[in-house]
Amino acid sequence: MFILNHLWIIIALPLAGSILTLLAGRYWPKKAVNLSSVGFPVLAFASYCELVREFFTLNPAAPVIKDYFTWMVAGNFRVDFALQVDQLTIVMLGVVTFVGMLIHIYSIGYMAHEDGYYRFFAEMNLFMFFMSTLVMAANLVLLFVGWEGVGLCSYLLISFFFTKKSAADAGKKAFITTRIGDWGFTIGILMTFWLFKAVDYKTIFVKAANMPAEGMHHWGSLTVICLLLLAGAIGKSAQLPLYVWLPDAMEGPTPVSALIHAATMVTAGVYMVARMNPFFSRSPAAMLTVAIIGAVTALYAATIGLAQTDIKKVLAYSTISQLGYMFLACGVGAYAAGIFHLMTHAFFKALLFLAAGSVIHATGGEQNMFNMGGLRKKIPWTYGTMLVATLAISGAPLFAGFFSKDQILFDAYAGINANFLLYGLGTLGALITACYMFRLIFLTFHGKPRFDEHKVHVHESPKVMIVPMVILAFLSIVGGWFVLPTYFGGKDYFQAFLEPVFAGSNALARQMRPGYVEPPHSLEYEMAAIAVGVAFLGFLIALYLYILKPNAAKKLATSVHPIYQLLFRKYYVDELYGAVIIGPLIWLSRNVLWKVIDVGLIDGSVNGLAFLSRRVGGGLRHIQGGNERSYATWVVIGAVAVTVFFVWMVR
Amino acid sequence: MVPISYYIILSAVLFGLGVVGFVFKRNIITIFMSIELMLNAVNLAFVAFSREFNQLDGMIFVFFVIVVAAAEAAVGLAIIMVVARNRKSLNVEDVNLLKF
Amino acid sequence: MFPPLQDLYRIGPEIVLCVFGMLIMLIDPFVPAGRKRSMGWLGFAGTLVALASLRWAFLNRGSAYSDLLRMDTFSLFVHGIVISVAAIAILGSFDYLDNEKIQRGEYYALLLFATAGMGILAGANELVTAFVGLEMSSISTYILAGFRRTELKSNESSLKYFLLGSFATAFFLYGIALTYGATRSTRFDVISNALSSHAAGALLILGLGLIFVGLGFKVVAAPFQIYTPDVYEGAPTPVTAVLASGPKAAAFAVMLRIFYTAFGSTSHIWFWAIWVSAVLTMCIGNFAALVQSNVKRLLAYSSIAHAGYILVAFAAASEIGVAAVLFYLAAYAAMTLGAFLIVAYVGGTGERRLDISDYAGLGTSQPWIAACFSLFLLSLLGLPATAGFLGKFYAFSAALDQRLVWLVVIAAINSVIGAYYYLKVVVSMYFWEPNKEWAPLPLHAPMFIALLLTAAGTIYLGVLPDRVMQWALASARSLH
Amino acid sequence: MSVAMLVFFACGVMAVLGAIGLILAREPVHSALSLVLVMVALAVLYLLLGAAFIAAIQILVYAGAVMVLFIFVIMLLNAGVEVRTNLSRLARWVGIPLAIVFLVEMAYAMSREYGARTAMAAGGAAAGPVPASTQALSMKLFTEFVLPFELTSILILIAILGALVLAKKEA
Amino acid sequence: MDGALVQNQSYVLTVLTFFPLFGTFALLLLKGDDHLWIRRLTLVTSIIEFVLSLFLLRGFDLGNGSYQFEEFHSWIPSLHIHYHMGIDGISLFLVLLTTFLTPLAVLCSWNSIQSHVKEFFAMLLVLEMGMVGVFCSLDLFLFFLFWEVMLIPMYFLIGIWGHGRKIYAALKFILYTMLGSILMLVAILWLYRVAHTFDLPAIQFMLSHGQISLPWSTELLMFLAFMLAFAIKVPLFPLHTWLPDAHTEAPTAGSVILAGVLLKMGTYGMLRFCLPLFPEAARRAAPVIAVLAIIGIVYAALVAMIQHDLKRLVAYTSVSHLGFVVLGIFVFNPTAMEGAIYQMLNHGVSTGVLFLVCGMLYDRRHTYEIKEFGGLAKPMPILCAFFLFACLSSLALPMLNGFVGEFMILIGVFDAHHFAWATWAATGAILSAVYLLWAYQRVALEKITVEKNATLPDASARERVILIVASIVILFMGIFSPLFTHRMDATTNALLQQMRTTASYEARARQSHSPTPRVAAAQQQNAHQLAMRSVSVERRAQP
Repeated sequence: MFILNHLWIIIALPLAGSILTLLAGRYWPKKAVNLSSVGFPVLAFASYCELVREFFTLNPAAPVIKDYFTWMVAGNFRVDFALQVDQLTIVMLGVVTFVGMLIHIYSIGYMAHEDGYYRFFAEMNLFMFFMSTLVMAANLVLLFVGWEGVGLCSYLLISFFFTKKSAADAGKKAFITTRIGDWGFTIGILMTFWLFKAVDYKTIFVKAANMPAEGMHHWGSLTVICLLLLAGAIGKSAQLPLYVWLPDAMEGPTPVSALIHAATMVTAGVYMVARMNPFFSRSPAAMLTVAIIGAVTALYAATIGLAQTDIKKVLAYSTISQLGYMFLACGVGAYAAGIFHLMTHAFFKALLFLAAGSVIHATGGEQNMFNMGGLRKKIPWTYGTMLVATLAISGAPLFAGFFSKDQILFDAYAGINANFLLYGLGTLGALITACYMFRLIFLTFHGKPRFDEHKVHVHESPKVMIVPMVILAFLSIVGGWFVLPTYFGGKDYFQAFLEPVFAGSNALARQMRPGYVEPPHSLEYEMAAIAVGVAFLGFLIALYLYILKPNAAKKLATSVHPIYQLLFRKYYVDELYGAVIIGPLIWLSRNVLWKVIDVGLIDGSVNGLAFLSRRVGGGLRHIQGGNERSYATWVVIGAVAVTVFFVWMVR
Repeated sequence: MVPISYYIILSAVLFGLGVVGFVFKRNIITIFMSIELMLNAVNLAFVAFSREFNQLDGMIFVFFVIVVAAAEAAVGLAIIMVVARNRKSLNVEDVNLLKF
Repeated sequence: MFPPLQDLYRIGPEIVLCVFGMLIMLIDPFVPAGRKRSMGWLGFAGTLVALASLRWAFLNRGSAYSDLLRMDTFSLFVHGIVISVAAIAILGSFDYLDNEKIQRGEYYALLLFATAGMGILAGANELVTAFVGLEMSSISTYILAGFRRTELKSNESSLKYFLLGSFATAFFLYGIALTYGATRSTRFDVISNALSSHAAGALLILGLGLIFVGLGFKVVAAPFQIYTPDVYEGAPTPVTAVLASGPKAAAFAVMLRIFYTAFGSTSHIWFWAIWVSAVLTMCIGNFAALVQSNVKRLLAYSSIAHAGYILVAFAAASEIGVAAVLFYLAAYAAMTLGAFLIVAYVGGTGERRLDISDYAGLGTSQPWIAACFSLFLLSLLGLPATAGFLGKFYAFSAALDQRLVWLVVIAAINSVIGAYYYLKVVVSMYFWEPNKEWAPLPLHAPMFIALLLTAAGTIYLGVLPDRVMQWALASARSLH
Repeated sequence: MSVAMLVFFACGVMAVLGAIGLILAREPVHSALSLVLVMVALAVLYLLLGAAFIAAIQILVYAGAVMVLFIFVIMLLNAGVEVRTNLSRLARWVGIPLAIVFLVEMAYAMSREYGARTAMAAGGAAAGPVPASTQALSMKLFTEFVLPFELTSILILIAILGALVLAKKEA
Repeated sequence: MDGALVQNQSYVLTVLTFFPLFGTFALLLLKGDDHLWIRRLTLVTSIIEFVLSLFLLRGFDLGNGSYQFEEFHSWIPSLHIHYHMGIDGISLFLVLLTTFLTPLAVLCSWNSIQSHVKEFFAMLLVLEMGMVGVFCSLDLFLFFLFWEVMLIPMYFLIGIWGHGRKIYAALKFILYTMLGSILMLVAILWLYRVAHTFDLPAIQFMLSHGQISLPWSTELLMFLAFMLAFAIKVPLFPLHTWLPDAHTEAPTAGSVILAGVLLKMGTYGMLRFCLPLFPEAARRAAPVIAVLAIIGIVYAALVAMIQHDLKRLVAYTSVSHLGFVVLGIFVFNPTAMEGAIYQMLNHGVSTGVLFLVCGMLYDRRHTYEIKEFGGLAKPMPILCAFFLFACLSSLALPMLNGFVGEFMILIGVFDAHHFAWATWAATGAILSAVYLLWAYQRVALEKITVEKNATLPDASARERVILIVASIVILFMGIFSPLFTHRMDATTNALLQQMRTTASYEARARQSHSPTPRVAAAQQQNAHQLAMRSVSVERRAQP
């Protein structure tokens, strides 16, 4: 039980790697940097494996909590630096350490020629540290630590090429936008403490469990807390309306996009909602909000994905929409399904990004799909793996994505908090997903090359990049097979594994819906069939538009130009925010607060006072006119005044 | 038999006239004269009071006042002479180097 | 019949001062023009002896000359101030008089006589005696103000001082007359008895009013402060230093005696006069000083302002109030004397460098002088750990003790306004670029000692004020 | 209407007229002479009040010494006609009126306060137990008031010094 | 004999306070042009001072909520003024902060000060003496003395070694502050009139034992008088306009000290005087003050956002951050209060670093104009890294010091049921991210716009030492906060307890037609001795 007793090792390893690389990296040769910066994540993963082994041998019902030191204590407020491991953590930590490790390896090849090599790896390691802290935290505040920490790393890595203004802007945008969400998160934590006088999961969950569930229409403090926490989740997981930072985040190096903005960080929101399920499940209103936001985002982002030309942007929007599915899942109470999709998505979306990166790498930095095409032959490995990932995400049978998405849609349709409208949105989203993903494949790999083959000599990526992709591709296929048995009436191993975490919520949900009856088993197949059909339909559309009638797409774009523009310009949301929030705020600050109030009013009055008193002085000095007779007059004035006053006093 | 009050009122009037003169006159010497006038008014008051109280103190005071007045006159006139010599003018309103 | 010997001890300081004054007068004609400084040293010796004679005076405290004069702790305290002022002023005058080519024995003699007059003023227990003492000090200061005969400004200052001074004196005198008429006496105790037996009639109050006019003029209480800036600016700077510290202290002393001991029971009447006058004095002094660019004149205005602060303590009309006034007088004497002496020193021959801009860069060219001057200015400003602050502190607390909150608040705000112009001088000394044609002046021993003494006094009163405060309190007690 | 009364009024009126003359006269000499007039009138009043000695020194010191000094200076500086400049608006519009107000106020206050008192001053030396004889006066002066007396001597000394310092021609 | 009343006199604080003066005198002995030794001597002095101050930590008694290391001598008996020094959990760390920042200030002005070097460092040491004195003095008179005296060196630092409109800034700084403190002086005197002593513990004792009581109106007025002085110092909106000017024109060391320590004196004063002496007034005025503080947080952040002068920007951030502190103080909740005290320290360090970085940039380019910079991360990665680090600590990134204080404050505010306040204050966190990251981007990121920036040297060894030390402290305070807060617990609890008892006594006194101060004073003649005695008695009672 070594690791289980020394959980800190898991977070300490990447931290050590980060510090080491940061301090020594600039003086080391590349090899040494690789060793330290990739070695530590590998060790972390190794210790994770050991952890899993120990965890299964022990198989605890309650979370294993290790309390290290008191971080904050003041008055009745106390926060410990405490780590915990439970089933949910195991899953998340697996994704983080494993995918993280792979992407580190991949980066060796991908970043080979960038300067600031060591800086990149130091920051990546740091990210691993914070992400592990996030998922292993045993209380809200420590969770917040990881939460902000990954935000920081995302900021640093997005603006990795900081000499590019767009990159710097994107980094800042990412940090600030998520901060807006974190504002809600913070207040949520404050309120939690105010309500329960504690912030560690153990206590607050117990106390929350003793609280009655709140109604849909009369909200209690729990609902408020949930909505506030949700704000944080929305910011982190790029849901409506705070999703705007994620597409821009693609300014960062592709491995970053893969690790942070696809596999791990952006899913933190989902994790948090799942982690806080004892709260959420007691607040139908909050649940519904989560579900709606998820579903709408899923569809909304997908539509935008249709019209993007930048390969990474497409993936970014697809990430947003996939996260939407996860929220939808949590919203309808299918936390396990959400987490499941989170995991599978981590695999195939990471793979997609890595493959895209490989493509970009191959075409020498080209990102516009309309300048690609026909790469199929030249970079077969990339093509193959990416195809697998695409099939996975669009939900082709037996691929990982198929199972997870299917579960979500199933729960949305027939689950305990089923809602047909949400289901409809989700399904539509699935269709569009398939459509834009295959659009991406076709544009990139099929058809005629749309670039000058003499200038750009396309080449397959090195092994160090291919291998991780292959591994991920493998997982994108088999990653979902945990649930295979359910289709043959077997049990859902994944759900079963996570049961200890969500048991309370599920039970509560049941007693809140007494009349709920399990849907017939046959429904499974119908739903699956619909899902597959929808996905295939999407595939066909893409096929028609981009292979069979190569210029149909353009015609369509021109015929429904306004819509196309709307999608292409991402519904003008950035412009909207700029015009409605940022612009006015800056104008207000500069021209009203500073120029008028600060300089004009406050400081003006101060200086005015000084000026006034000098003027008074200037006036008073003229009493001293230098004329003796006037002086005599003053004496007489004084004499008269005094005498009159005195005589009056004695009267 | 003259009521003391008459004397006092007279002295008050003289004193007031002295004040008026001090403000009214321009010629430094005459301004100084009106000060002398005021002092005389004071003397009258002293004498009258001492008479009323059948005391001698008042008269002693008069004696002192006169001496002081003499001394003041000596110094004052000296000052006036210096000023007049350096300025070629006796009008007090011309003496306005120092102001504001 | 013949006054007892103690009486001579009790006016010992005055005797000493006058004797030395006359000595100077006698020896002066036989001293060659070049060696007149020796007269100054003689005068200085006189002040020292006078200070020493205070010891005997102290040992034989009591009333002298059929109670016309009182040598009590109060009087001793004021004596201490005025005589020290004279001593330091003499030290500070040597170089000045040499530069101005007016190094004459009469100067020192007059200074001593004036000081004697102030001493009388401090001890007087009877109005006419006070009047004579007042005249002694005033007349000699009239002359001293005009000591630079060839200088028009000096003449003018002397003339204005003389005319207005004697004008005010006439009021004072008429006030005495009326008081005499009302109470059949001019002795303070008799007056206070008369007042305690039956209420004050219009005549007496009128007299008090006129006395206030006369003394208000001497202590530069508004609206009788009017002459101050001109006179101070025109007079030779060392004389200005004396004017600002010595006569003011003496006048305040006699004012205290008259108002507290003689007219104590009418305080409800004169309180308001003092109150209004205090406010006016402070405001006029400070505001008008804001726009001054001539340092000498600026300090003149500041002295008006400080008279205002003293009046605040005066208005308290309590024992502590009296003590506060005395302490303030001592503190103010130290710092203002120092400040004016430095103005005299920097002014150079013919008082050419009086403008603030002339002080530019003094911090670099003559750091010690600048440091000294800043010390005095900051003390005038009322910075803690300096005499000025303790003075204000004591004065304000005395006033607050009588719940004069608003008066104190006004005074406090005024003191901040004052900060501006004092700092303006500091600014020019340290922050401005030194003006080129500045030649550092030689600093000779006497002036150096004078500055050292004043600076030491300023710091001493600021850091270890307790002993002096105890004295002041004892003096205040000795009034009743 | 007794003789004393007549004398008082005669002298009083003379004094007041003299004072007014002092103010109104443009020629300094005239002012000086009218001041002398006032002093003489006052001397008579002193006599009327039985203060012979005072009356004497009034004539000797004041009308004699002091006024002579004045006239001497006037002649020396041959002070011309007074020019009634009005550079000080304050003095013109406030000072003079207020001074007159002050005059009235004082006179009024005195009459008011003194209307009550009906003390009478006897004419000549006949009245009062304490005769204002020179001897008595000097007795008092040299015993009770010896200190101020001595001080006046210093004062004179100062005056001499002053005259010396200010008026002496540069060597 | 008063001295006997304080058990086991200690002289640590006196030594600590006046040690810098020795350095000053030693400096005066050196030749003016011997710059190197002047610097070395100053540095050594300040470091020794810091080491000395560390001994406070050893002797400090955690459980004791009252004053420690006390020293008590009679000074001006005729005014009941004493030389009374002592510290508690509040002032302990402020003293340490002062002694910690001074060496940094010395180091950062190592080369940047070239004229009047001797005077500069002398001033710096005098300043340190004043600051330590302010935090250590327990006698109102003594406190006021240090409070005012400290202005002068600062005034000269700005006026002589500043730049731009330095004279205007210096005058503005000193006049503003004096105007504030003069009314406090009046209030102090009034307090003396009531209590007949300037001794803070004695007055506190009398108040909390009902020996004296202030009528409500008086208490409010006095509270306001004190508050004005402190609010200007903090500075609390809308009294803050002196700060940007002073900061912008001051030399780096000046800004560091100004932001690091001087501003804290305002908040310190609130804790030390306003709350214990006038609890009722504080309680009733709290809403207004808190709202002002919150306005300050948001307003200053917005104004900071659009500054084009880097230093001015940082100056405005101080206003914003100290808004948090004031808010934390005026909810009277232990968590918030400790958070506030902690935040004082944090702000001192992190804003100090920000100003140090500004200074280093200024040394290289002689301007603070942001648009003059840009892309600096290329030529000077290390400097920019530390700059970013300071920004992060200042925008309250968890695990850095800023977060701990801010979060404690927010928790406390919310826990005291001031939901709206907490919510509004929390927006400060967003805005701080906005202005700091934007500023960082414009300075360090993007392309190099001014070509001479391309060749700027990176942080020198000296600068690295400064930055590393400070950054380590930032990190340390971010992780091991209990080491600090434990030492504050007793004091904060005692303070709040005292507020309650005092308030209750006054309430009782007011019900029973409270005696006017005059009477109250008369009732217990020489209340001072009495109080001191009883204070000492209860001290003996303590184990």
